[in-house]
Amino acid sequence: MAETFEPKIVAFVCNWCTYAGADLAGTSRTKYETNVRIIRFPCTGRIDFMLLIKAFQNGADGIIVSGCHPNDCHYTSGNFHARRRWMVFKSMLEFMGFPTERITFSWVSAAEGKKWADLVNETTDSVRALGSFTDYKNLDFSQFNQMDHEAIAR
Amino acid sequence: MARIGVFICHCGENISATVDVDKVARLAGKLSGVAYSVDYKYMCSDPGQTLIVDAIKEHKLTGIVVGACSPRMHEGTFRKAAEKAGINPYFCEMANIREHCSWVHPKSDETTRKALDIVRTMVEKVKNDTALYPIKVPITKTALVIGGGIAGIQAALDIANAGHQVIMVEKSPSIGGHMSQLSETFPTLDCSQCILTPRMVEVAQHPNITLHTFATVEDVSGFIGNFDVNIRLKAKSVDFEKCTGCGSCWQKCPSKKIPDEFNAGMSFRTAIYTPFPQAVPNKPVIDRANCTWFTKDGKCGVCAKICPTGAIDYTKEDEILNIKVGAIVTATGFDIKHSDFFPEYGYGKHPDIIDGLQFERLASASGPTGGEIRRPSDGKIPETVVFLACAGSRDKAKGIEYCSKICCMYTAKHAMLYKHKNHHGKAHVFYMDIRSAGKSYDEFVRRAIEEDDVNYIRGRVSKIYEKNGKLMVVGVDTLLGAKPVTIEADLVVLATAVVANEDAESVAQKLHISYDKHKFFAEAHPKLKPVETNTAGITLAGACQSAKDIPETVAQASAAAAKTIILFSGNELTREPVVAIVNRSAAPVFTTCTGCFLCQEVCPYQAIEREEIRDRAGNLLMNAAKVNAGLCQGCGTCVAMCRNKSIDLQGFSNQQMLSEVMGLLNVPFE
Amino acid sequence: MKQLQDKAAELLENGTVNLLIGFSEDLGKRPVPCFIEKAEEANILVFNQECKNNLSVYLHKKEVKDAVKIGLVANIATLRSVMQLLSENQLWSLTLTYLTVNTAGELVVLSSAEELEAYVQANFPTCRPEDKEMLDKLNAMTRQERWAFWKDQLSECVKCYACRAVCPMCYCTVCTTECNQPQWIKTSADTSGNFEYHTMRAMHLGGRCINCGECGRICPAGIPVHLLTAQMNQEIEQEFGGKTGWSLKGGYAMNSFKPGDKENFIK
Amino acid sequence: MELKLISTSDIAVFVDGLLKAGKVVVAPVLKQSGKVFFKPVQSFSEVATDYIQTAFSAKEVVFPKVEELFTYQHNEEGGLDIKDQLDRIPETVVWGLRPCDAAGFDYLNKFFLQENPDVYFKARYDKLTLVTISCSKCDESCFCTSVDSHPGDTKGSDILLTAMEGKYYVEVITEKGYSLITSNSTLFTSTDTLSKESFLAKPATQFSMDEIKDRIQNAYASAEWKHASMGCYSCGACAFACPTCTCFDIQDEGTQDHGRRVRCWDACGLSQFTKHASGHNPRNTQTERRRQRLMHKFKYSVENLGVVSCVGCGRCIRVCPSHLNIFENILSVTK
Amino acid sequence: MDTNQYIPYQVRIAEIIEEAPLVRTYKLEFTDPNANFNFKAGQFAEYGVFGEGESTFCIASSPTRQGYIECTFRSTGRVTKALANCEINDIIGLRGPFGKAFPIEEWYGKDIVFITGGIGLPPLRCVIWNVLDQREKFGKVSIYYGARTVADLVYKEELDNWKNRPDVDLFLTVDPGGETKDWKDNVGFVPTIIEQNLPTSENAIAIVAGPPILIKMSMPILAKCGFANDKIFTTLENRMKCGVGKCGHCTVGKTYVCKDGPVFTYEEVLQMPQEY
Repeated sequence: MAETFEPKIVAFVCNWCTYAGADLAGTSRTKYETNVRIIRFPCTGRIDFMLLIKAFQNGADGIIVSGCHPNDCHYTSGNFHARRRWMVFKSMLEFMGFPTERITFSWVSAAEGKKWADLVNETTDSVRALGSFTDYKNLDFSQFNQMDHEAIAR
Repeated sequence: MARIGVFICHCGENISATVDVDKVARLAGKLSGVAYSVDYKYMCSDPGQTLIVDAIKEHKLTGIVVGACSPRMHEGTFRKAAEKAGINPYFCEMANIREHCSWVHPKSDETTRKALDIVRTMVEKVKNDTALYPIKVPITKTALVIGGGIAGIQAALDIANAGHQVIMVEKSPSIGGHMSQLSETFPTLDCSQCILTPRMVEVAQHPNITLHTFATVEDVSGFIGNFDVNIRLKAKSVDFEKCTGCGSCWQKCPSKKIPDEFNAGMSFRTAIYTPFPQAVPNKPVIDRANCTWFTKDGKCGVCAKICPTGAIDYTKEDEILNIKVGAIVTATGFDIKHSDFFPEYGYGKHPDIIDGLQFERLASASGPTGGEIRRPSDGKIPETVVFLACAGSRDKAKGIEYCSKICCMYTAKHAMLYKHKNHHGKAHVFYMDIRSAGKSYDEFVRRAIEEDDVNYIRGRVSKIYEKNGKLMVVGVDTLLGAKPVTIEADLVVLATAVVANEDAESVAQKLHISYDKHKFFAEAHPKLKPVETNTAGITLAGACQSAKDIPETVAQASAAAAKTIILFSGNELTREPVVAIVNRSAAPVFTTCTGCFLCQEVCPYQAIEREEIRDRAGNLLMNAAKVNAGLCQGCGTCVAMCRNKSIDLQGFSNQQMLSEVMGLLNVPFE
Repeated sequence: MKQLQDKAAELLENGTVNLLIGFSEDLGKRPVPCFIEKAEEANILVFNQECKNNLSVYLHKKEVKDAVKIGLVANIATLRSVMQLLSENQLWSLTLTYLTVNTAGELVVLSSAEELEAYVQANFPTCRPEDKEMLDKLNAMTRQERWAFWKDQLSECVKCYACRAVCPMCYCTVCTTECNQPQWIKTSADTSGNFEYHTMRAMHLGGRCINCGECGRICPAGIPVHLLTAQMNQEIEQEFGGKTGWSLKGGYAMNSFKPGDKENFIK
Repeated sequence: MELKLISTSDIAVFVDGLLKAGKVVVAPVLKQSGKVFFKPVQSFSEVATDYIQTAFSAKEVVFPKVEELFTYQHNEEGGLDIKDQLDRIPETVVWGLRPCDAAGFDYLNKFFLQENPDVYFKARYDKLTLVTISCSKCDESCFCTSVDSHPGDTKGSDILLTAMEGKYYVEVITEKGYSLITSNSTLFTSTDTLSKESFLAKPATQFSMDEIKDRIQNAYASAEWKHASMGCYSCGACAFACPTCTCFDIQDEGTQDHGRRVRCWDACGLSQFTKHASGHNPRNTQTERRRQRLMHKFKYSVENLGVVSCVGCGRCIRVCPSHLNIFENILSVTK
Repeated sequence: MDTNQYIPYQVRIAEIIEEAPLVRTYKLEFTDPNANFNFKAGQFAEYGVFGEGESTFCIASSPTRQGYIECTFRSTGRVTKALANCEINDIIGLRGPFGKAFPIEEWYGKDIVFITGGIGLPPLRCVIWNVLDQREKFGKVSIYYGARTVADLVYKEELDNWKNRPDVDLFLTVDPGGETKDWKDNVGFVPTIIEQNLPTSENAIAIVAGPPILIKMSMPILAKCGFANDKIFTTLENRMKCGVGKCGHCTVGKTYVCKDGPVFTYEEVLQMPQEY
């Protein structure tokens, strides 16, 4: 990769609004940063918080979670439930000292191709500024394996 | 591992201009599980699809990933192709490398790398795809129409004429609804009953329609195609089999001082009554609340004595009728605010301040005054009549922000009717805006103003009070420099706001459909599903959804009928298999569901049911959730809710979504 | 004490309960859970401030379920968890009688869910002061300090799942940690695996946990895991209202919503 | 056996010397939770001195809670490159474990190496030296004297230190131990045999193995098991804290392309331990599971390896959420 | 240094046979030509899909057939499902051989009675071929095999083969209701079929494998025929992880099924706690 750090950002989006919004950004040729990879869900209500953890654990530097604006949910209430879940999840991560600024929540409707592009750019910039997410990676040895590594280092 | 085929589309130049499609195809070919990988100019073209079909057959592919445009564009196309090649269509996934990649990024290695990432992600998903088959739900081809107004009538006739059974439930003793109360109808001024009653009769006589008047819906269970409804048949106290409708009973009935609903309370009816002469069915019922037999236990009994056929039966009780229907048309109609709603206009204490419906009755040939417009207080013909549009509507202070839509038109109609009957009389109309969109609507209003010189004053009326026999209507004329005007009127007609029925909320709850804060029933989608509700199989017709005029109502009713007929067009309903399922396995496990049922609340479609799991001896072993595939729409909110992953969403399963994340982030080798 | 023992004996005698779960003392005079099937054994029962175990956990145990009619000598936390369990449609196969000692020190016998609800609501416990103190302490820290704190704590976790085992709300027959299709949680007890596990557990218990604090008390590595759920409950109560284990009707904050819920964190 | 003395003040010098020599020193460290854990230390100053028993045993040094068996990586030829980590294991000294723990190592040694030798254990064990410190204190959970051991037992240790005022009495038991002190021999002075008794703790003796050995034979059928395990929450705390519990699980972490295979601690008390994929569970109730654990400690391991696999450290009693007491149980089922 | 028993051989799937619903047989070839994998009839192995884990089942081919091994499995859990998703030429992991074998040498000159049902045949198939490949060394060979339905019978061609061999008595059956129109063999549960065609016990060995219920029902009948408990062999299948008597999953009392078994005489089984 280039000498400047390029973050890996995963976007968890709902099929009906944000995914379509991203499609719109495409059809209207709105250019934005290449760092984001989209994973499509039927609804924000479907997004399991474990997936976010897994994403970070497997090397994501930032995450975008986005779906329909309140009241626009294709399934009427999925995003409302999601909203509560995220609110609680976020505060819990904060309590554990997790850098929640690496997660961006947003509502992007099917008509907001521009907003999607802006969202991606802003998120990319902010995560790029935060640098690579190492907190989890550094955890990844039990103390005695850790010890082995120190030994090898010597 | 699976044998997956990857097909990278150039989309002409659309993708290949910025993405190195050849490289993507080449590297994708190296991914574990990928048995074949190729790029082509137009995958969606016939040769492109043939290429896919052949490749699947030749390389015995178990699944395919098409790297092209958005799945929202061509997923269907390629799934068909996959099916054509003999694999389950749900083993086809789209990698969106156009909208989400080539179109939004410049030509660069990065863009190509991203395209490959997207493809790899979908490859991982396909590896975890499972064969899915459309869900079939049997359908009872009988429709329930709730409400016998013009909306219900129209819907019922349309469905019945399409050859399906219809059961109509109407809470009052006769069908016809508000339309039967109207005198003439705008913009053509043809007589309302003249056009309505033939329809009413048609309903009564239609071989496919079963009519239950004086009946209400008790409760509704089940789901699309398979509703189970209990209907309360209120005791009519008259045996319709025997009754000939001769009418001698109500002629003789002693209790004659009951305000007549049909005439908006401006005349009286008897305790045993038919609402109006053209009522359908034209047979009387006893209003037990006002009948001496019931109020003064067993006294009177006149009607029974004189009835020539002995049809009167005081002992009748309410009956509950259970019916099975496949679809429900909700056409429960509306109500209006009455003059007592307006403190500034004297709480409706003054008899000569009336609402629109009352005016309709005054103007109606079948009304209490035989069609002569006489004011209620003293029966004099009013010299000056003031009409107030927007009485209550578009008024935050009164909690009704919305426009009642029909008032502008019927006010113009009323003024016109008055002028036609009293040429020398004066008609004034206070209005905020004239909303006369609609075919030849504005012409109609202009006619009222220009030909029948109705005096339109733009402004609101702040108060009305009585002064030596006159009604002093105090308002402002905002066009002539906002100066106050006071008009001495003999009769004031309030075009009061259209509101939902007072029982709307309970009806909605019985049907499990949602409603807005004004208790109007909510459509599934404001634009694209204006007729459906959130509960599959239940549609809306007429003013129970929002204020509507007759043509709109009829149109929506026919639309609702059409939806129902479409549903009935097959013997079973076929649905996308993207639905949630609760795992089941053999004894001793049965399921990992713990039966906490916390998922039930999150389901917007009441699709999660309880199942009792028993052993051979019939002992209850456990309770477990079960998803009704007929109701589930596949949002997956319950899946994310389920703590121990007992519910999963077909097509977006935990395995699939996690594999996508893993596949995306774990780059094998470059 | 005598009162309690006599009542227990009586209940066993007249067959109101087949099995009574309470506390007795071990050699070290520590109160330990005990299981009594015979009236004459009731005299070993004790009940005091040291009886901390949340005995409602045993109601999920096969050997206990088999007894069907069960008496529970319970502290308020235990009763509160029973409330929560009932609201989650558990314990349906059991007939329960509860014995407890109120603040005035008198024996209270509750023989129906309604009585239980009334008693629990009348004596509803507040967040334990020691927890509150720790929470404030942690919340006052910087993000990095908190991370360091939990990293150090969770590095000691060996995934013995004692926290899960003593939790009345962890009644799933197959826990997410044991789901292996897909494998959500690493089986490894390395620190990241431990973060996963405890995050998951906290998320699943937020809005359900009844703050008995057992998981923290018994952790062999001394990790204050109970703080995670305590924090979440606090959060949830503030934002969405509702108390866990308060009503038989339930009212789980995470499966309901209000259109006006807080969303200032959403762009 | 060599007998030496070292003055208390020189202990720090000795340990820091080991560190300087590039050895990894794992020693008891007091953490903010108030519990003492075995941790790699950088200097003697970190080492806790005043403790009865560590929260967990030192077995993690030879049997880590997570042992990476190997990593695998798909190669372009379609096969996999598989690498184990055996060569990475450093010279390690465990400092300040108790005689019961050392005895635990003695058992682990038999278990892992007698039949089908376990290469991971061996690799770690070969590079390991155990410096044990006799117990001067004990609590009501200690019962080493009931299982053929005592607070000054040398079983399993390479070196046993016994604190006597101002100095430590050093028993050098093995070659490993010897080479350890020769690395810093100036600190040690030779001595004759001294009596440790007066400096050792006196844990209560709950029973003697001799009486148990016979009575345990028929214990399987005892009705007491149900009662003895009723309180068991079926967690793995006792097994994970135990110096001689060796059950483990093998899991893959990663994708089909690349990742690692690890073995991590498992416990026969966990309900899933014996469960078949079909859902059939040979030991379906906690009664059966706890019986298996206790019978293994006191009967099966004797039959299989000739030793009792309980060393009386009492950890299982201390950590048990419901204070189940192993020697109470053993007594009740052998009545 | 001792060999690392946790490092798997890499084997390539050379052939796939769909035996029955969810049941597959794989023919596996070693990628490393000089891998010395010498097994005996009755031993098992750990078959692994990388990233998913390992699963335990017997080696279904006979040691008398060299150069490859075969295994037959039903996909139930995570690993077996992943295995079932494999295609020809995929590489999987293999550890083993593990466990004790059938003491076939001790059976020379004796009659052999095989009793099995459903997916219990694979562990015996290995022995059956082992015996048939040196047919002259043994007396009468009879096989009692049944499955729930005709579809659930595994090794269909081989069953035909055995049926047509004069030197093998094959008693084939399906549970009542499991038969098809053109089913010519017995209908009824295996024990019933044994009752109808009692084997002679003298100088004979019985080998029973299959679902617990089958074993439970067959034992009394064999006893009635006069088979001594130490003349009846069976193979236990407990959950296993390591295969070398360390992980503890398979323990039944003091016995590690993986290293002390999986082959036991009925007498030995009776000595154990009933925890399998």
